[in-house]
Amino acid sequence: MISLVSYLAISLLLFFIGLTLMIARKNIVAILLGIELILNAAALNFVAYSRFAASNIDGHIFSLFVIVIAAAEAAVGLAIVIHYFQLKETIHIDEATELRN
Amino acid sequence: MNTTIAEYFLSFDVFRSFVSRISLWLGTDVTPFIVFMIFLLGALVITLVLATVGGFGTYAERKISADIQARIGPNRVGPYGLFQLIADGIKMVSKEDIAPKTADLFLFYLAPFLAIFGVFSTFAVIPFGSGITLTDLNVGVFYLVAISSLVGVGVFLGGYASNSKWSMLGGMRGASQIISYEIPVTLSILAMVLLSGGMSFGQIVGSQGAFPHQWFLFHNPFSFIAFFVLFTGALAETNRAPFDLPEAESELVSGYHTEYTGMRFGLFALAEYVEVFVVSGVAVSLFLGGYNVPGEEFGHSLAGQGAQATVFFLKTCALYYVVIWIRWTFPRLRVDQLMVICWKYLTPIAIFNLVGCAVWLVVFDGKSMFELFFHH
Amino acid sequence: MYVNILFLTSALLTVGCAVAMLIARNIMHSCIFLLGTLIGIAGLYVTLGADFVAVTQTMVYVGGIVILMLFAVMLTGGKEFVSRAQKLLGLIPAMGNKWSFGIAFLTSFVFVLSQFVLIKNIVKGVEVTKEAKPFVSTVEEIGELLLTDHVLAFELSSVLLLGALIGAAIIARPRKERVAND
Amino acid sequence: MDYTILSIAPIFLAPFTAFVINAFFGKKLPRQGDWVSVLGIGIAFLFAFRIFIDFYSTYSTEYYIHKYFTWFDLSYGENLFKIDLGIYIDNMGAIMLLMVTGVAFFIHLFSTWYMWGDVRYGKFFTLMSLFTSGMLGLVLSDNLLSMFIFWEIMGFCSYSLIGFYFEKEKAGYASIKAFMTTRVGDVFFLLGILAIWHTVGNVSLPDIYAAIANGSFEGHTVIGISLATFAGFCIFCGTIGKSAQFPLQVWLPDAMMGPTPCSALIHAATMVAAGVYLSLRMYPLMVAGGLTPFIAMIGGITAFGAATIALIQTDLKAVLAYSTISQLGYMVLGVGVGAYNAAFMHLITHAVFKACLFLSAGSVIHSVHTQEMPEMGGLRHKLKFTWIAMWCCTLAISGVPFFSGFVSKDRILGDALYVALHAGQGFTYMIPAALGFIGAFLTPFYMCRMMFLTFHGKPRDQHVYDHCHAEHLKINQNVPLLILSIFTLGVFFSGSLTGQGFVKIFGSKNEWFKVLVASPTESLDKFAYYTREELGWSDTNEKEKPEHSEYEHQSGFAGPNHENHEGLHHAHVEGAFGSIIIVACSIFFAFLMYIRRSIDPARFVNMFSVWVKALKNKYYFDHLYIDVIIQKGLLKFNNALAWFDMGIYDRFAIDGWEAVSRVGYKSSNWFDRIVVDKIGVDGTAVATNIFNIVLRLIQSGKIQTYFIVLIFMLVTFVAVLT
Repeated sequence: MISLVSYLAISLLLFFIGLTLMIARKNIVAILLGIELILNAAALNFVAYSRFAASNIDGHIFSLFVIVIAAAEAAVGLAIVIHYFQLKETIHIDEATELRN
Repeated sequence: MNTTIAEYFLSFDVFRSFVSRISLWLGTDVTPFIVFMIFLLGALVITLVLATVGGFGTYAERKISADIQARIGPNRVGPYGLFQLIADGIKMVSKEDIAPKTADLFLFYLAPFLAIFGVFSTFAVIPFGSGITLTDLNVGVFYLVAISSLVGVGVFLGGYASNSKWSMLGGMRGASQIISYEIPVTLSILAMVLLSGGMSFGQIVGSQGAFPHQWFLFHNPFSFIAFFVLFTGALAETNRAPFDLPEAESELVSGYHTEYTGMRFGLFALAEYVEVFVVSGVAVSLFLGGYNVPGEEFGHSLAGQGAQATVFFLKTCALYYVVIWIRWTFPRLRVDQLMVICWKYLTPIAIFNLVGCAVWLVVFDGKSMFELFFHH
Repeated sequence: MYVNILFLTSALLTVGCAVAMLIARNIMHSCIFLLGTLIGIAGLYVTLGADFVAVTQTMVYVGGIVILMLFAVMLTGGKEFVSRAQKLLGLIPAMGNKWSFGIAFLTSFVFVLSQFVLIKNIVKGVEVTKEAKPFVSTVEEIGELLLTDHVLAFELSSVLLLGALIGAAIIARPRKERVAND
Repeated sequence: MDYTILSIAPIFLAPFTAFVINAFFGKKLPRQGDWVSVLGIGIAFLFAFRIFIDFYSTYSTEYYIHKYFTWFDLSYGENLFKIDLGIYIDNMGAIMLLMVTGVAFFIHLFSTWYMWGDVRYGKFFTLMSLFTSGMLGLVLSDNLLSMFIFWEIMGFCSYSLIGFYFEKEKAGYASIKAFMTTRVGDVFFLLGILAIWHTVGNVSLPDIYAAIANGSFEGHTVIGISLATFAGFCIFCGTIGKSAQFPLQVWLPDAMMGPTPCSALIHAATMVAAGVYLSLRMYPLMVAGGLTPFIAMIGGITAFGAATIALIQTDLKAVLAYSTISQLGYMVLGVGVGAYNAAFMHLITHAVFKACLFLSAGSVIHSVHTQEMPEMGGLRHKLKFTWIAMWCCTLAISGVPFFSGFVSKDRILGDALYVALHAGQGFTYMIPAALGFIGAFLTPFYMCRMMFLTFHGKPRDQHVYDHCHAEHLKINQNVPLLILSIFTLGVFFSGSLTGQGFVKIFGSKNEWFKVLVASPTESLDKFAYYTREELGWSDTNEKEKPEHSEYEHQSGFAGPNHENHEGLHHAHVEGAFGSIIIVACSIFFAFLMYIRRSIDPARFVNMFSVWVKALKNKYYFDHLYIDVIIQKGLLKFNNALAWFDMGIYDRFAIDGWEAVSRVGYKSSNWFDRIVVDKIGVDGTAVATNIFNIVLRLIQSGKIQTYFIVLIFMLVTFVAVLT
C-alpha cells in the first residue's frame, strides 16, 4: 500500500503549500515558515528515495544536513526579522524596500 | 536480555503455547494482535501508574515540605492524609473551566495537552525493568530528549494564549529556560552515550551493574561531574526550584498557568510532577545503575522483574526526594543568573565532560576508575 | 499493518496541518500548525525506517526552530496585519488577500507542474525496489558515514552552525542609542 | 647521554617563558613576578649544568651535539642556498652555557634585593629574562642567522635596560648611543653573514668550517679583497661593536646609566661576551682571512687605551666599565695572537669576577647612595662581605697568582710575547704585546686605586658614611657575591695553581679547560668530510664517545705559524714571571699613592697635563663622532642633498613639468567640454534615462514579485527545454 509515490505526493503537496505560503503571505515570519515547509519536502524526498530506490542511506545524511541548514537559516532569518522590527516597527515584506530608492 | 514487554512475555513457553493454541482455534496467526494488546495494556498500566505517582508527588511534596518546615502537612483525608490527592483530583475535575475573554482559545485549550503529551510520550522508553519496558528504541535517549521538548512549547503557548502579562512573562521565561538547559543536559547524556556505546536505554543500563562501583556515576571523574550537570539542568528543565522562575509566585502570581483553572491547570501540574519523576528516572538509568539487580538468572524471572522495578522505583524516589528537598531549601535565582549559570558554567563544563569522557575512553581503554585501581 | 496506520495518521497530520497553516489568518496558529506538520513528517520518517532522522527532526524543529518562531512572532507583534494595497502597474495586486492567494496558488501550481514535467523522466529511470527493506537501526551507519564519507560536509555544517550562531547573536543584539552628536 | 630536543631547549625556553609570563601577567603575580624570572634562569642553570657534566665526563674534543632542521631551502641545482636552524653545542658552548646561566642566576638573585621598591620592578625582570634568553639562544645557535637574531634581541634589551631610568635625560641618550653604536657593527655583521651565505650556501657553523677546510673561500673576491678577509672583517666589526672595541668603545661607559645589575649582566655574562664569543666561533675564518694582526692590534689598543682612561675616573662604575673594555681588549688580543683557548678562558673568568665586581659595586652604591669614590672611603668596616668579595675579584682581575685572572690573562700575554719575540713574526705583533703588558701594569693600579678609595682610608664624607648601614649576610645581597668570589680562584679553571703547569693539584683532568677547548682550526679537517644528514626534532645526533682521550698536551695556540713548543713554554714562563713582577710593582705603587699618601697623584696629573685632559675627554672620541663625523660630515651631506632637492630638482624638474602640463590641460579642457561632455556624457544620460523608464516597471522592490518573475522565467526555461 505504501510506496514511493505516496511519499512523493505528500512531498509535492508540502512543496506546493510552502511555495504558496512564501508568495502569498506578507509577514516575513510567514515567509520563513514557507521556506521550512519547502526544505522539509525536499528532505522527505531524500529519505523516501533512500528507502525505496537506493541501497545505502546517504539520503538520511542529506536530510540531516537539510535540517542543519534549516536551523541555521531560521536562526539568522529570525534574527534579521527581529532587528528589522526594532528598526521599522513592522515586518511587512513590502515595507522592506530600502534598496529601491 | 529482553528489550520489551512483549518479548519478555513471548520468552515464556507457557505463553507461547497459549498464543499458538488461540491461533489454531481462530484459524489465523493472532501473535501480532496479542502483542499489540500487550503493548496497549502495558502503556495503559504505565500511564496510570505514573499518573498516580504524579498525584502522590503532590502529596509527597506537601508532606516533605511540612516536615522541613516543622509542620504536620495534610492529615485529614484518610490515614496520614493519604487520600488527599483523590480529594484534590475530585476538586479539580469538578471546578468550572474558565477561559479569559481575550484569550486565544485555540491555543489556550491546546497548550496543556501539548505539555502532557510531551511528558507521557517519554514513558515509551523508560526502563522499569529488563522486561518492563514498552519499547527499547535504539535512539531511546535521543527520543526522550526530543519529545520532552514539547513541554516547552506547551508552556510557552500556555503563557502566550492567556493574554495576560504574568502568563506571558512566565511562558517566555519557561521556554527560554527549557531550550537553554536542554544543551548541557543533552551534552551530559551524550557523555554517557559515549561510555556505553549506544543510545538505547537497554544498552546504557545493561553496561552498568547493580553495585555502585559499576555505575556510570563513578566510572570516571568526568561522568561524576556530568551527573551533577545533568541533575541541575533537569531541575531547570522541569521548572523546579531553584529554577522555578516561570511560576515564580512572588513576581508572576503563578506564571504561565495563572489563567488556567480546573482540569487544565491539573494537567499542567500533573505534567510537571510526572516530568520530575521521568527526569529522576532518566538520571537513575544513566548514572545510578538503573534497574540492575545482582544475578543474571534471577533478573529474568518474574520475581526478578519485580525486584528490578522495585530497585528502579526506590532509586528514583530517592532522587525525587532530593528534588523536593532542594526546592524547600534553596532560594530562587534571578533571570540573568539563570542564563549565566547555563551558558557560562554548565555548558562549558558539559562540553569539557564530553571531551574528557572521550579522552578517558581512549586513554584507559574504557576501564572505569575502580577497574583501574583494583587491576591485577 | 501498524506501519500503514502510522503512515496514514502521519500523512493526514502533515497535509492537514500544512493546509491549515496556509489558510490560518493568525500567524501564531500558523506556527503551531507548522509544529503539527513537522511532527507528522517525523512520523513519515519513522515509516521510512529513518529513526535517527525522525528523532533529529523532532529535536531540532520542535525543541528549537518552532520555539524560535514563536518567540519571533511574539516579539514582532504577533497578529496578522492588513496589508496596504500596492499595485504594480495596476496589474499585479499586493498580496495578502484573495487576489494574492490566487496569484500565489497559480504560480506555485505552474511551477510544481513544470518541475514535474522536468523530473518525470528521472523518476521513471529510478528503479524502485518492490518489497521494502527490513527496518534496521541506522544510527551506527549514519555515525560512520558522517565521520568517513561525509566528514567534509559534517565539518562544514558545524562551521555553518557556528557562523549562524554568532551572526544571529550579533544581528539581534540590542543596539545602544546613538550619541546625539551626529 | 641521550639528548633529545627537550633536554636542551629548556635552557633557552625557561627564561623565555619567564619573559612571556612576566610580560603579560607580571603585574598580577605576587612580587611582580621576579620569582618567575629567577625560577626560569634557575631551571636553565640546572639543564646547562647537566649538559656540562656530560661534556666534562666525556672529556673529548671530538664530542658535540648538533641538531637542526631546515627552515627554508632555495637551492637550485648544485647551488646550495638554504637556512638550517638548530642547536650546536661543543665543549666551548657547554662551558659558555654554564657560565651564562650561573652568573645570570646570581645577578637575578641580587636584583631582587637591589631593585626592590623600584617603580618598574616587574619590567626590569621581564627585560632581564629576555636578555638572558637572548644570550642563551646565541650560545645554542648553530648558525650565524639565528645568532644574529639573538644578537639583535640583546641589542634591544640593552637599549631598554640602559634607558631603564628614562626619566633621566642622560639615560635616554645613553641608551640611544649604545643602540646606534652597536648598530654600526651589526650592519657589518649582517653583511658578513650575507657574504658567507652567498658563498657557502648555508650559514651553520659546521658548514662554514667545512667550507674553509675545503677551500671554498679561495678564489672569491669582494671589491678586490679576498672573500675570507672581507667576511672575517665584517664579522669582526660585529665584535667591535658588541664588545666595545676601539673605535666603537664609546657606548659602554655610558651604559652605566642603567641599573647596576643590568650593567653586571651586560658586562659580564651576556652582551659584551657575545662579541668575543662570535669572533671565537668564527676564528677559522679570521685565520683564513689573515686578519689576526689587525685583531691583535685592535685588542692591544683597546686594552691599553681603556686602562689609561680608567686611571682618572672617579665614578665607581665608570672604573669598572673601562676595566671591562680593557679586559675585552685582552680577549680580542688573545684571539689575534692565536691564544684561542686562553681568550675563551679569559672570557669565562672575566665574566665571573666582573659580575661579582659589578654586584659588589651595586651593593656599595645601594648602601651609600652615591657613585662618586671621593665621597666614600673606609667602608670596609661597614660592608665587610662586599669588601671581601670585591678584593677577591680585584686580585683576580689584576692577575695575582692563584686567582683566575692570572691563569687566563697571563696565558694571553704569554702567547702575545711568544708571537712577538719568538715566532718570527717580526714587528707585527710587537706593538700589541707591548700595549698588553703596559695595560697589565695599569690594571692592578686602577683597580687597587678603586678599592683603596672606596673601602680603605678614612671616611671622606662623614654623612655618607653614617648613612650606610652595616651589612649582614643576606641571601639576595652578599651571598651571591661571596659564592661568585669563590670562583675567582684559579683552581677551578686550570687545575694547577698558576695555569702554567707549575703546581698541579687535581688528578688526571687537571687541565680540563685547556684540553677541552680546542680551536676549530686544529681539527678543521674533520669538518671537511662533514656529511649533512637531515634530522627530525626528536632525533639525537651524538657522536660516539671516544674510547680514550686522544688529546696530547698541546698549546691552544694555532693562529700564526708556530711549531716551537719549547719556545712557547719558555715564553709563557717569561711572561708569567714578568707579569707577576709588574703586578707586584703596580699594587705597591697604588698602595704608596692612596694608602700611605707618600706620592701625590697631583704630581702626575701636572706632569702629563695634556694627556690627562685627553683622558678626561676619553680621547675625544665622543667629540669626534658627534661634532666631527655627525655634525660636520653627515649634517653637511644632508644639507647638500636638501639643496639638491629644493634648488635643482624642484625648480627645474617639477616647475618645468608644470609649464608643460599647463598647455596640455588647456587643450584637453576643450576636448573634454565639447566631445566628452556634450556627446559622451549627456548622450549616455539620455539613453540611460530611456532604459530607466522601462526598467523601473519591473524593479518594484518587492521580493515576492521578483520571486514570481523568477518562477515564471524558470517555467519558461523548462518549457523551452522539453
